[in-house]
Amino acid sequence: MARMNMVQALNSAMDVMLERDPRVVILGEDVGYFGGVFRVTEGLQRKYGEHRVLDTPIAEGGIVAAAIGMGVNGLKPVAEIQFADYIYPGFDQVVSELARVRYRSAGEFSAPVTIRTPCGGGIRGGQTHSQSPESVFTHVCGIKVVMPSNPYDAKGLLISAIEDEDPVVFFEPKRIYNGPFDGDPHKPAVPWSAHPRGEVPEGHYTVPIGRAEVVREGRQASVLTYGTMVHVAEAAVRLAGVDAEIIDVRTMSPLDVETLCTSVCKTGRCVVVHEATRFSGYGAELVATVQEECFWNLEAPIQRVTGWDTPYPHAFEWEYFPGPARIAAALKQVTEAA
Amino acid sequence: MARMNMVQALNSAMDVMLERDPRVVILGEDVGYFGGVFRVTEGLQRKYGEHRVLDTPIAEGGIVAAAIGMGVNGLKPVAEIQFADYIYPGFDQVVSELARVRYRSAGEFSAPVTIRTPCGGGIRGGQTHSQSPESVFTHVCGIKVVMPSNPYDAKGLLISAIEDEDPVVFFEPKRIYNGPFDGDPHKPAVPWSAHPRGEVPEGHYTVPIGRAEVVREGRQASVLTYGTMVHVAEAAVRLAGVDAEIIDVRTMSPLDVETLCTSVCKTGRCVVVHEATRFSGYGAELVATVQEECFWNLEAPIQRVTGWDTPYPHAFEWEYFPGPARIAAALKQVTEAA
Amino acid sequence: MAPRSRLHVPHPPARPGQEPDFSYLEISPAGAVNRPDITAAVRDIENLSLEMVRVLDDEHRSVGPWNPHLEAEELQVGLRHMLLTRLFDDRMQKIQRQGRISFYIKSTGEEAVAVAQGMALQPTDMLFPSYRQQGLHVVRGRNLVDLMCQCLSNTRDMCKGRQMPIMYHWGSGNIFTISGNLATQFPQAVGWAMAAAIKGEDRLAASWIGEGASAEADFHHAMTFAAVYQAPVILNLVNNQYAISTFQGFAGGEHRTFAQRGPGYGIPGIRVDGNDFLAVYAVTQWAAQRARASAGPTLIEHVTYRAGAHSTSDDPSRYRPKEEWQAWPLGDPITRLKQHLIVLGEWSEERHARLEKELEAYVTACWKEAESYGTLTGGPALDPLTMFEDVLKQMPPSLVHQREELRALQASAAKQPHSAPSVAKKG
Amino acid sequence: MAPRSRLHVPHPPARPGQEPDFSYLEISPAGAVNRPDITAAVRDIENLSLEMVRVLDDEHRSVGPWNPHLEAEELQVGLRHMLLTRLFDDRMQKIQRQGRISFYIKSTGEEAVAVAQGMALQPTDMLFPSYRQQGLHVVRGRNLVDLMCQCLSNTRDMCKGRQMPIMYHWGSGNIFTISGNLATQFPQAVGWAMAAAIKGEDRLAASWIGEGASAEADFHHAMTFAAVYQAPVILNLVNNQYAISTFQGFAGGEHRTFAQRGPGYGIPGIRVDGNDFLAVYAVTQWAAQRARASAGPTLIEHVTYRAGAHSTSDDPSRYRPKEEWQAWPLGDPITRLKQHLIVLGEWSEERHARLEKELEAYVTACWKEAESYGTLTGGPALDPLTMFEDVLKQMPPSLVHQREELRALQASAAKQPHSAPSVAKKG
Ligand SMILES: Cc1ncc(C[n+]2csc(CCOP(=O)(O)OP(=O)(O)O)c2C)c(N)n1
Ligand SMILES: Cc1ncc(C[n+]2csc(CCOP(=O)(O)OP(=O)(O)O)c2C)c(N)n1
Ligand SMILES: [Mg+2]
Ligand SMILES: [Mg+2]
Repeated sequence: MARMNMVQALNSAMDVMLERDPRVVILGEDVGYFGGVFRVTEGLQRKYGEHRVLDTPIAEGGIVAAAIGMGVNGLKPVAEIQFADYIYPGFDQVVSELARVRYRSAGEFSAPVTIRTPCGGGIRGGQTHSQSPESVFTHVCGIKVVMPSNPYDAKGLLISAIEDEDPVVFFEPKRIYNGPFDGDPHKPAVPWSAHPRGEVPEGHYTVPIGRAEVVREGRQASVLTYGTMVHVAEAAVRLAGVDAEIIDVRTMSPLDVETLCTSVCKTGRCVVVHEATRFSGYGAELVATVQEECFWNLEAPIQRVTGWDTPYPHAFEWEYFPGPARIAAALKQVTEAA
Repeated sequence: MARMNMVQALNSAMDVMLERDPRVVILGEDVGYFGGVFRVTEGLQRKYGEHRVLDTPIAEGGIVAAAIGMGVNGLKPVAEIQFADYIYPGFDQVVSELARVRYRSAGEFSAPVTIRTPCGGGIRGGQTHSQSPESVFTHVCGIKVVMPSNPYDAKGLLISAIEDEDPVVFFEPKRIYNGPFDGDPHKPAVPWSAHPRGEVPEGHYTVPIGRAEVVREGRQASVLTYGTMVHVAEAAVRLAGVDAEIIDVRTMSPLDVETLCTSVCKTGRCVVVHEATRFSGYGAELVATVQEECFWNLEAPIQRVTGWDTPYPHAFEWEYFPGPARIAAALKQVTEAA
Repeated sequence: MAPRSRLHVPHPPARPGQEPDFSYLEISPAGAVNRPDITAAVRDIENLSLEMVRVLDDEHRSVGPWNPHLEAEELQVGLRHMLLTRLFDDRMQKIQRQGRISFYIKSTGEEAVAVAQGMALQPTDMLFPSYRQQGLHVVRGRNLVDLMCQCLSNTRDMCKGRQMPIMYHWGSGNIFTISGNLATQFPQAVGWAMAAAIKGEDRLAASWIGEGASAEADFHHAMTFAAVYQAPVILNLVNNQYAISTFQGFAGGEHRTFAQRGPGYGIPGIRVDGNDFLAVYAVTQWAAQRARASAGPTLIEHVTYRAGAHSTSDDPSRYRPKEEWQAWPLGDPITRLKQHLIVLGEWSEERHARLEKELEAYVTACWKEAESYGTLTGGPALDPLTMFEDVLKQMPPSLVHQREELRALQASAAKQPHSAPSVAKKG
Repeated sequence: MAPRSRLHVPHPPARPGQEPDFSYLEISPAGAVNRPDITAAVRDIENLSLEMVRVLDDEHRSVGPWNPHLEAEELQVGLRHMLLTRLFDDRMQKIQRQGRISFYIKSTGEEAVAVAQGMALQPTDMLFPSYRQQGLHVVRGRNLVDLMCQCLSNTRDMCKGRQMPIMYHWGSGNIFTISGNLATQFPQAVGWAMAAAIKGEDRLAASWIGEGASAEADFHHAMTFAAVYQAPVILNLVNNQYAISTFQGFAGGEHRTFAQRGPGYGIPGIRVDGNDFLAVYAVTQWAAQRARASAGPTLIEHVTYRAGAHSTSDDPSRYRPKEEWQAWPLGDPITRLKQHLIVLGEWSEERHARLEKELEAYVTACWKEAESYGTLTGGPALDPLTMFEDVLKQMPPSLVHQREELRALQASAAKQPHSAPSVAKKG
């Protein structure tokens, strides 16, 4: 066991996989010699050579397409998109190709590509360095969508993603690369070393894709969330003084309906939290699924606490961010509802 | 008044606007001399010249980008994307640019572009000529998303879209270009001339963006739907023998919450229907909104009837299509729930 | 707003009712273009992208440095493949007109591209075609029945009913699955080739794109990645003069050849007479040698003509003179190879007629067999429940659930409609 | 898997600790390149895209056919704009280091591109810059306070707090809003120019893209559309040798100049010494004449060097020798213009020092004023409720609702945090 922050844990996952599996290659903008703008691939090119860890041209569509071709040719490419906001130029290759190769060839071809990309705000990145576009990817059948909330899961899930025979879009909430974040930017930064999930095995292990985790047990309400917001939800639960169960969804698609709905059916009250804009956000799917499965147990309307339906503004990121106060208010609302 | 099918109505909308407003230009693949692969722009280049109706290179990203530049320079471009399935190569220009120009420049620049694109299945188009990707566009703030279900609305809404000072993504359900479709492919085709909404004024009129319409009043349940599925829902209501209210959402974003929720609060039961895949489809947003607004009136879980979470298969499109039988079953389920 | 406009709008040489006019086409005499060493620097061989490599001259003899000196038997095989491709196309189009398949795309007039190239490559080379290189399957010995079953979406359909007709693939034949989205295969082929280079394999990748589709982003990505990593890939741009209704000027071909895009990226570009079987073969061989020698990628522009409609959804008489195909200065690739063989004394009109008959009969037999595995409207049918497979390798619970929902629905429904009579336009 | 690989991976000429090496750079002598007529055909002027247009020689004299023969006063204005741009950049970088703005991007070493081009164009021409052409604002007389307020996201921020620093725009100054997504402005500029041509206006559009960003799809779309419609647009590719950490070889510059992309599309390409104010001015003038004469678009590759870090989030000492900037063979654009003016007898070290002081003081005064309108951490602040405006022209009900929710929240919260101490990496 070692203490790792999320950057190190992700780096370790790729290190382990490059070592174990000669088919694994890393590619992306600045990921090679430089080690990535967030340093997630640091040292990997030096260790494995520039034919296993490739710097690429600045062309997200080209990166995804090249990764698909490599995957079809037996490699296991791990492509980095420098910011999730910049995945859109590669959208067609993800949606029409990566997600479809297996289906349209009835299983004869497939491309086991992992796309890693940092998402989320809270780093003064403004509207084009802060987005959380997971929702649109979850609408695309044929890919899996994952977002970890801590170093242990990050490494275990990334190894699972690389080993997966299907494509995985792997979102990394960059606000918590260095430490958990409870939603208050004025508090001193907390490192992962102070968090139990900052304990990370150095070698190979996996955290399964497709399984949510109950990170806090509770009886009065269920909070369904993922990524950075898991930690914010924890703060909100303390703030609200509500005995809420917090579920880290971890895999947005395919969704672990059972874990989520078992909780909500138990508590009868539910708050869904994410950083992305609200309208047609992933929270809508969570609400729709939960109300269908748990309708007869629900004692209050499910509340969504999300980013507002505006771009992520540079100056007002903390007014934009769905912080503890908003979540706590929603928790009170659902628990106090008759 | 004239009788028009949807192709003619859309053509008439552009004709009216090209005539009235010299800023209006049409651009897209094959839209000029040829008049479009679905003939929606037929005759317009001949009438208005090849500088108002432009054939373009095959590059959806370039089409959207050029339209943005034209919009910024005072024109009102109406861009056709030949199939909604092919809008993804232009996704970055829609999401990061078209939807953001006004916001990021604090209103100093804007691009009033209309993007028309045929969507939906039922024409043996297979997985890449059948998609309904409206959901992902509704998650993008800064654009409006519209889908008409009949010639009258098609013309009125398209004129509104062109006149709108904001960008509009305008989906045209191609299965009903020539006539309403009740979900049974074995019945003889019905032309629009037999339908009241096939009566279309020849001149200028508008149907407002942002307003849903109650197309059938009813007391036992509410069906929320749009596009082709409005007609299928009508057949399903007859099939189920349920006195359901059918609401044609028409504008997916911004959503007319009031019309929808007034209905559901009245009936207490709700079925949401669309052709797109279910997971994180637009139906999720409808369910999430409705359960929030109408929770205390709901007497059964809201049901979603949608395309399955697979690509649209060529051979099985009618097993894929959410036809009257499936909708009727859902209607029964919600009305029979205790 | 001023009515005056200075926007340039490309005009095709002729519209319906006008005389065909191919004077815009620059054609080099057969044998005129030099054949440089495969290691030549891009800047020294730019002429290849402006002139036109041609081997067959007006007397149907093979001349010049690009003559691949193929054996007569090989030429006969090529002729056979091209003819079979054409007859197959003709039959399938007829079948579509009868409403027995939903859609079809012919390659008529362009058969030399796929056939000569397929023959010039190794069977282990990986092919990423567009929808108009069915000749590749023919060259690699695909049973036509397989292709027909795909078009029929029947019980033997390699795509299990999921794709529109002509969207073939062939794993063991090293032919990639075709997408409906134009151009996407081009950079994928480059990625495949990069992987081959990473693994140190001797296989190369080849891909095909239409001149119309070359305006898509994917073309640029393919060229950039191929240039940066010097990937062992042959990038073929098939300039058949038309996209759907728009002529090649709308793809940017008015002021410069498409082959010239190559040197723009530092990649050799070769412009070839796409209807000259020998020339296509020769340039492909040259490009393949380059790729195998780690000398980098090659862009080949095949100058050809789309003799038929874009697809069965299209009617070209709306936008171009009917007589264009007859006026096309580079002729018909099948006729030209046939005449060459006759000049060589290795073929005759009689043998040709006999071959045609034989192949016709073969196509008929194949169709009979294919139909026996089911059609859109009758015979054995695929199980619709298979539509939930292969979305992911392992079916997720939600899909299991949806499959059961459909199963129950089908069980309860006395009769569920299985097919639609209407077939509308597809691009 | 074989460990051997034949994948080519571009290598920069030098890494940290190694000697800078710019031997890869092909440089023409000043005055050596011909200046063709603006109506010349692409194929006749291809040399422009391979050689390098230079006017200032080693003795700081202006020579050759591209000499724009500018008045001394104009050169002095150019010098002043470049110097002001540099001092502004230096100050803002310092301010960022102090944590008073969240991010900054300098244009150090590349000032001639924006300044000479801005001066060579008409004020009514529409500019679509990337994030490294702040010099355009300077040329067009933008009050620096406006730019600073944008960087501060304060009460006078033209972006109303919505954008990261340096994402300026200027409606009345005809400078378009900058996007965080690379390259998107390039085809938008072409669309703008098409509209100008449709309207029959005499305005042209100019856009700028980095050599790194030229790998994006947007570059291809811009080139294709510009070529097809012969749009009145100047497409500038600023090759400052680096993207973030990757040198220009990773964008496809190893085997061919970027200017050569132009002829590949049938668009004239010109390679210019980007640090030669006079050369940049001259080629821009030429391209602008072309555009205004409906002679079509021009691609200009500016060969320059990014003297500073990519941005304040970057540390270039990790990937390139610290001494590269000193070794850069094309020198410093400011020094070169200064020396030229001195050689002309129109400038002196003393006047230069005086100007520098004056501008420093001006920047200081601007900053003082800007700060008075609020900073990230103090002073007057924008109302956060404005964040709901301008998403659409008219606020939809859902946003009205959300705004009220936030208003209520703010009313109830005694104190709501307003800013974060942490500033992480941005691309
Ligand atoms: C991304 C995308 N855009 C548009 C289409 C519709 N479409 C199908 S084929 C075609 C024309 C392609 O022309 P070209 O590339 O020249 O190929 P050819 O048909 O001549 O072989 C178009 C516009 C598509 N399939 N995919
Ligand atoms: C679509 C997109 N991908 C990636 C990035 C991250 N990024 C910002 S600047 C940059 C390098 C750009 O280099 P270049 O185009 O050469 O411009 P320069 O900074 O040298 O002026 C990268 C990769 C981005 N902003 N947008
Ligand atoms: Mg073509
Ligand atoms: Mg650069």
